[in-house]
Amino acid sequence: MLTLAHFLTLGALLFCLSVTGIFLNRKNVIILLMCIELMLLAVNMNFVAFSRFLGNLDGQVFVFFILTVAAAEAAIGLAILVVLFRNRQTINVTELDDLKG
Amino acid sequence: MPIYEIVFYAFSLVMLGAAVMVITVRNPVYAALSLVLTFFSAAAIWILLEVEFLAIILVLVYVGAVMVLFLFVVMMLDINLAPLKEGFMRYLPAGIVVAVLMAAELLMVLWSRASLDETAFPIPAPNPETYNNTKEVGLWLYTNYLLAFEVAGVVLLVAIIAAVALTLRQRSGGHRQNPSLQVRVQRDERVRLVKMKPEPRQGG
Amino acid sequence: MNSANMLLAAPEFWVLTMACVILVADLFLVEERRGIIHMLAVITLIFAAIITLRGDYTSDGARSALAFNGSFIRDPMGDVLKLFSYFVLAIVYVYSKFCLRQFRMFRSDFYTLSLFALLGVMLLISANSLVMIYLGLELISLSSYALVAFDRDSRKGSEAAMKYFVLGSMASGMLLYGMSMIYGATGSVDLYQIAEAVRLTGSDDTMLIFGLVFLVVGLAFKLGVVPFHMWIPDVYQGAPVATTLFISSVPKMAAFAMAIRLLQTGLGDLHTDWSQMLSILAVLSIILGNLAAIAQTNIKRMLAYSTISHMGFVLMGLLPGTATGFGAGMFYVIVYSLMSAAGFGMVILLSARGVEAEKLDDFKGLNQRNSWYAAIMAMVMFSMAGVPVFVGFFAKWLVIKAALDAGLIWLAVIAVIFSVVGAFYYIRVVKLMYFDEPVTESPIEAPVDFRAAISLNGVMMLGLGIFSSSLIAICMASFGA
Amino acid sequence: MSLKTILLLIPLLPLVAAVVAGLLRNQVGRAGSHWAAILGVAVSFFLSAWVLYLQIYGDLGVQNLSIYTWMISDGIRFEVGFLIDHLSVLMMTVVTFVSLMVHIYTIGYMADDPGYQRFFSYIALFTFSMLMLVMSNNFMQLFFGWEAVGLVSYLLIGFWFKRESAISAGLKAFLVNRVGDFGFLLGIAAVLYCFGTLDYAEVFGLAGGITGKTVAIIPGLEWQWITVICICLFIGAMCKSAQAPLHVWLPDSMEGPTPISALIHAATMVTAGIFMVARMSPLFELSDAALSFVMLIGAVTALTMGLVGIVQNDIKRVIAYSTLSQLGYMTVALGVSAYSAAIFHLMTHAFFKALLFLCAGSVIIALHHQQDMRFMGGLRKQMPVTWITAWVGTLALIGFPFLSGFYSKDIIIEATHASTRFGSGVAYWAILLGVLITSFYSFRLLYLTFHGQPRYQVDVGAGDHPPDGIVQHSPHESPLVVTIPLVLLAIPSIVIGYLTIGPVLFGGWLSDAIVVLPQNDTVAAVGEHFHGPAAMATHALQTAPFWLMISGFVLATVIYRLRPSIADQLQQKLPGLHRLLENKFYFDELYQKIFVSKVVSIGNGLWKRADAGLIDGWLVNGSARLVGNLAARVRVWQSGYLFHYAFAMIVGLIGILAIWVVLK
Amino acid sequence: MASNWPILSLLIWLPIFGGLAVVAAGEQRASLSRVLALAVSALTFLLSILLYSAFDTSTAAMQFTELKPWIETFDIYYSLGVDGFSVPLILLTTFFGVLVVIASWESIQERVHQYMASFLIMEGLMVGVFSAIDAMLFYAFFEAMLIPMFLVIGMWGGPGKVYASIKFFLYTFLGSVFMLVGLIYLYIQSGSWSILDWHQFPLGLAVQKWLFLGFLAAFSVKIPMWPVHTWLPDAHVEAPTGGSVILAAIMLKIGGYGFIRFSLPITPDASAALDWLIIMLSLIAIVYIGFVALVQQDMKKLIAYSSISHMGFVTLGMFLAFAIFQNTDSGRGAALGVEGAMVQMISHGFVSGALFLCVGVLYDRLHSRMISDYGGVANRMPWFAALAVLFFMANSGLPGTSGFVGEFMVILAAFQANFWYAFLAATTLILGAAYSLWLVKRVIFGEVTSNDVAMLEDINAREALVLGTIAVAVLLVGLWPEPLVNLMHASVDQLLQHIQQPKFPVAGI
Repeated sequence: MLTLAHFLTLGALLFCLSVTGIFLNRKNVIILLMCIELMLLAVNMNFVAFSRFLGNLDGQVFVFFILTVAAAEAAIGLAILVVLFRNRQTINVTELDDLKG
Repeated sequence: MPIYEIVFYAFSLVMLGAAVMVITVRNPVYAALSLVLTFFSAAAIWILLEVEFLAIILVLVYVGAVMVLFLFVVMMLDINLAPLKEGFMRYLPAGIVVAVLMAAELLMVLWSRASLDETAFPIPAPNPETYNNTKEVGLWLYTNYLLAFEVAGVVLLVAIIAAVALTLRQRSGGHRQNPSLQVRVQRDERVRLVKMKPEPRQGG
Repeated sequence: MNSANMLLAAPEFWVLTMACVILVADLFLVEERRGIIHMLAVITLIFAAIITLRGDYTSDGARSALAFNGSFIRDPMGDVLKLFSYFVLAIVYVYSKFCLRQFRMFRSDFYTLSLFALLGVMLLISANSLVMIYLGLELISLSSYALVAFDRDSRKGSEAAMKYFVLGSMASGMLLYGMSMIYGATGSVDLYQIAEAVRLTGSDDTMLIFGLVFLVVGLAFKLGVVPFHMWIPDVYQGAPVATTLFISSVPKMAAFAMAIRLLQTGLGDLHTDWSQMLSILAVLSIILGNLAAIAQTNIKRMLAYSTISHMGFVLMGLLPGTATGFGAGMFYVIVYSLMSAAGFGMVILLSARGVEAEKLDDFKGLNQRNSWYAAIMAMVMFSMAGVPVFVGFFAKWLVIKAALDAGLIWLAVIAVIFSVVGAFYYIRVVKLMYFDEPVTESPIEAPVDFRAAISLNGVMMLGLGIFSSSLIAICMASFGA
Repeated sequence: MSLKTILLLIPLLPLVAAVVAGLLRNQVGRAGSHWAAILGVAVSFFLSAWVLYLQIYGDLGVQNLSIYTWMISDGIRFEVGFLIDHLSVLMMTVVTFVSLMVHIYTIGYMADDPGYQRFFSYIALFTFSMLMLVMSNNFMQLFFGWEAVGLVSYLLIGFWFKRESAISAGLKAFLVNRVGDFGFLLGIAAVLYCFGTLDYAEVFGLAGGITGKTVAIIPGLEWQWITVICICLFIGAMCKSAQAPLHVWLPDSMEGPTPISALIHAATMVTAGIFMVARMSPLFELSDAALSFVMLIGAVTALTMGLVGIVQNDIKRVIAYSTLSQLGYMTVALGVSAYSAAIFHLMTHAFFKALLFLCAGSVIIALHHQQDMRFMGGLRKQMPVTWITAWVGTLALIGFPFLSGFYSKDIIIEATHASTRFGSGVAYWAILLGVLITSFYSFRLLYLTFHGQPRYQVDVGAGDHPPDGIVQHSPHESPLVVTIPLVLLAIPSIVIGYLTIGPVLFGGWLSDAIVVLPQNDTVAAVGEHFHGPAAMATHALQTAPFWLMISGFVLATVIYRLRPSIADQLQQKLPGLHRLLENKFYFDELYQKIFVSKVVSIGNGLWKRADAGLIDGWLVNGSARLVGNLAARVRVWQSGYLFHYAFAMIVGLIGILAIWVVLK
Repeated sequence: MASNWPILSLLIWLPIFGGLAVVAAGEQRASLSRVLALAVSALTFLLSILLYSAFDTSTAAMQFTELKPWIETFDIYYSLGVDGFSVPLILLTTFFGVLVVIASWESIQERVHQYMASFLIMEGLMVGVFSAIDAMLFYAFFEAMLIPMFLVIGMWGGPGKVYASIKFFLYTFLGSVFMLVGLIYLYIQSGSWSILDWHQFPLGLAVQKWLFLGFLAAFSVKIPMWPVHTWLPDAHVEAPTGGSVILAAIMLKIGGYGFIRFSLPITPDASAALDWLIIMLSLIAIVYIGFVALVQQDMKKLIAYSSISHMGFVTLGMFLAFAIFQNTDSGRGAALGVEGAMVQMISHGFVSGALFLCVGVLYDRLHSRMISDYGGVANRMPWFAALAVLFFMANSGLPGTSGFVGEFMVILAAFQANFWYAFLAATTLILGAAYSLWLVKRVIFGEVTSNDVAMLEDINAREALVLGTIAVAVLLVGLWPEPLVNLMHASVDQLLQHIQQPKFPVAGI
């Protein structure tokens, strides 16, 4: 039997993986952006599961908006990435440390 | 029906495995491709949940658009891959600890309490044949969520503006015509008469 | 839904329309005529204010009105916050114009993006469902990311934007995770229905608490309280000063509104839980923000840390969960926006010929260069430090009272002790201006609108302090206190 | 003029004179200021004498007048007012008379001092203060006068403020007096505590009521309240009247100009303590313990200070130690309840001691401010008037029969002998021995100064500040303004004892002010054998004091007149004793070691260690440093690395989750 | 007629707006600034005399009250009024307001307009402190006063001005924020900000103790008490003459005033329970600080320390009342102590103000405050020397000067409580004289020690006017304190009546 918990667990694990990815990845900003997409996927998984188990479409609509925003986010994120690369010739996370203290 | 479970577990494993790949592989191209796999698996699981519209959208938007964008940028930036993965192993233990801790906490909540059991959330019956997920979602979008829908459009607009504002630039070395300037040009701006002594002959 | 309901969102539509108009108008303007964009933006704000003021939804005695199937709400709190958002943004525009011109960055993108951000702010303030909160938030965030990287050739700007983007996305991911839990626990994304469901299920539902934790994290990030504050110093420092000016003022009001909507309207019954969480965050912010600010030599960074501590104080207002407490928080956040605008405005004023005056030492001997500007900055600093009779003091005492109302005497004591620690770095600025000799004698020049705005902004520190009665009354009345 | 006006004029005239001489010094000039001062004090003297006359011959009884209400607080009235009885009017007359003499004398003595007007202002102010002290009808005003005379004394000792030793002496005098005031003030506070008022009349009226009431100031040790009050008050008197061991300021006060040594540090101010105890006799009478204490202190002072006087070389210091010794006599008299004898001796002493000082001053002028007797000698020929008056003063001092000092001192010795109070035996022997010593040093002084060969040389070209033993001009007799006061003072020095002993001591003349319990009344016991002054003088030839005095004379004559080498031999034979005396029993050194240097090191310790080190360095700046260090540390957390920022957020998330979801 | 005027408001706002006018005069017109400042301060002083003459000494009720809503939402009123405690202090404030302007006439040459304005504004704020009967209003004035003082020390101060000014600001600020917490707590409990309401508001002992400690934190720093006194010497030393004068003469009094207005009547039982603490600290201040003052090398520092020691009498006098009520049946001495404390405050205002002016006179000429740089000043400056000696004598509590009155009253009162209190308090007779007169000896008397001193010129008419005026005041109060003491009888009686009643909400707590 596939209960709600199964799906939520899946979402939770995905969420943890994405968060860990952000923390672990110290070299490549692009991977960070991907981790963020993963995180949103985890959230979507939750919404979809809830929506289905509650028999309520709100969750699905929410996922729709999340997908939209995620796309927009990806666009802006990549734009920033491009700007960053132009200015610094690197996307190494450990080198992004001009601002500190 | 065990087939559902088998499918679920299979896709779940693929999805998680691919997610692990995303955060561990060296090459961002591989990572992007793994991400595609993750999304694809997720879409499959959503189909299991009878959320067809979103599953399709997920594939269309992510696999079709966002990931292409990612790959495009990865290729364009021409990043030197060699140093980018150094030191990964050093932080792995800490990362695992964090992941495990967090997962433990999340799962503890999800499994240990009775709030998620079948009485609270009974397993939904399959949708009837006549049920059209896409239509239902559409209906909701254009009625209850009208404002949100419009705002989502604005969000996309902002994304466009932002992307343009950030990346469109007049390169100092680039060649662009400015007709207005060209028309108004004066003689003195174009021709400069210089008087100079003949250069002395270099030795040799 | 009828048209009358739609009209409730008239200010939002107006701002959206004008943002688009400006977007298009810019295409037809040559470089020298860009001033028109500025004018248009300011006119937008003025009319937005008029429209907001004319919005009549309380005719039948109701304190609020819903539209768009309950996802949009007009209420006095929202209106007041919106009006102050317009006002602050108008001041920001005046400062920014001068700043952008000096840095040769006077492009219409700044205006369109910030107007879209304002739209986000307005939507967030008026949001009454999780979806709208999320969208409003993202609208602000996306515009802000772009604004931070607005100076395309700046190493620091792009670094800051990247950091802001990654952390901000992560935070919204967390917020969404929380929203999904709330949705799961209550079966709705509408705040009223959520409140209803919470009342029925009671407050010991683990899922709710679980969701609440994530919501609080998301909120904390937006407000910038410890330990979700790490983006603030880097972004404030890295962004162009015009952007810093913007993101330090207007979006804070939206974040406050978001906190009220989520925590009070939606999860009011979980008050004991969120109040405890917020008290921990508040005390951490107040301590860390004030401590770290002491070690700064860059004024933008210093003000960033000071923001962190101010947000801790704002949270204190939320703790008792009473109308007066919320009113206190609202008063604080409005006052903070004004102070922050004035503070960064002074940074802009001193920035000469394309060099940002972000070093504290740039303020040396300001009194001898121009005593009026020095007086303004001194008033801002004393106000931030919470010295009577400047308005910052009234903000502080209101939130301290709120903490005491909530029975948190320890928190109040820690707060006041660290406000003294904080006073140290504020008066250090005063010391630089008044006690030290100037490094440069170059005159300080600014256009007349700038001078008027900064003078008004500075005098407000004192004027709003002495005559704080009406603003306090307005804030309290917004919550029916 | 009403009586009140007269009484008001008595102190106010000198005050006005002081203001005129002081504040308008440039307007009135030198002559103007001395005329103002002399006129003020003279009128004041005549008015005092008039009041005295009224008291003796008129029907003017005890007058208790209030001048104005200084303050009312807590229901306690603090008044400024006068209590005029025989005691105060006697004091007023003596004070104004001696003061007048000194004023006149000053014209000559200070003739070429640049601070001429200032000096007159000060001494007129002193007269005012002293009058306020003696005329007071309450403790607070007494304290006012008490401190005011201290102030003027301070100013006058340091009159030559360029001289380091003078200002040091002034400071010392003031501070030591403050120690006494410290006790005095506590005594006043105790009076208020016990009686609830500071008015003499009311306090004395209530005095009997507190006998038997005790207080445990040190836990476990019960003291009589009355004893506490009296000892506290007497501590004040000890300082003002320079009783051992608080006498150290008086010898040093000789740094001041000689006229004020005569007026303040011999005749009037230093006797304020004696006057005060006599005034407080209704209180002191109730405490045998306090009186024994008083008596023993007096006895020690009388003996030891006399001994120190023997070895001094400075002419004024010899007289100063003699004053100390005589004050010891008065104190002993107080201690044996012979208050009237003390007052009587106070009066006679005022005349002859002022006389002696002024004589010394006259000598000092003649020798151009040479005060060391080793460089004097043989002055009797050049200065006959001074010489004769000095002899008169000396004879009066040593108690030669018929002279004033004889009567007063003899009565004290007799009264002490008659007393049965604890310690009176010791006191008796001490003051008896004191007679010998007094006689010895007095004649030593006379011989060294006026007799023998001059031990100075005249050198016209010596300049303004010649070395010791050399003077610019040969000495000559002082001008009339100096000698007239000498003569005028010599007269009472001779006759006043003879004339007044009857009424003052045995006629109950002072009984309106002084209370003596019958069982303590030693004066009355002595009075049983009193058959008139002449009989007393003749009877004296058979008593021990007389022969002691004679032997002192003989000793001095032998040593200083006939065989001067004995002095040196004695000095070599008894080096320890000599050094002890020469160093005045090491009191100064002791105080220097115990108090002065300790105080400075305590102050430095508290300041540098506690204040600057602990409080400021550790707590204040320390907490600032702590905050600074914390700030630097906190700052490091903001490492600039995105993953750290993310980590912070994750930790925050995990933390809150842990608290709320797991722990709850 | 005068009683119908909003005289207190005038006293507050006239100098403040005058100050703004002065600062508007601008840097270029220095002499205009001076004249304007003098006119404003003189007018204020005249007004305060009007206040004095119209004051009714027979009642303890607040007089000249004004009441206007300020922040109605939280029951905060612009509420003014004076009683016997505030009137003398207001007079002192306005009196020194004039003197400081005159004293700074020539010695300040830079940014005169800001200097004068700072003082005028400070004057208004200080009058506000003394006349506010709404706690929030009081607090606002209390804190706002820091700003001009901070600027004065920092802008016209000596070489260590930055450290001193920041220390001053933070120290006082830290103290007062604890009070703020207490005030807000009281408001939450009582629903009113009126100090008079709080006097009657019942409170449990534990709460009272916490509130008491909150008040103590604020006022002990301000007055200052040992061991939170260390800001004072630094502030005094570095401040310009006018700053030192105002600081010593008036600002310190605000601490004492605060004790009378807040600590004693609002938390009487806590005061009674903790009086040993205050008395102990006061006695430590008197003795300990006396020793410390003795070894100072810097004239201003010495005077600053002596101020701390003298303020010990103020706190001692106020809290003796409790010990007296416990130890005696009659309660005699309690009023003496409180009135003594008040008189001591006024007197110390005159004396320390005058002393700082004296140091200022020397500093203007030689630009040194070190004792060792002087010596034999009397040779060159006889009139100055006379006045200085008078003030130092007053500082050491000589009868006939105002310095005596307060000390005398407090020592008398202390004896009623306990012999040893009086004993320790009376040590000031010795220590006070020691440090004052030792200074006099080293600075004023003696031979002229250096060429600099030999060049000194005696005080000019302006300085003589300032110092002479204070000298008259010092002598007047010393010789006839009755008019001063009479002002406060009614208020003191009422206060003492009040603090004897426990104000617990339920009997037996």
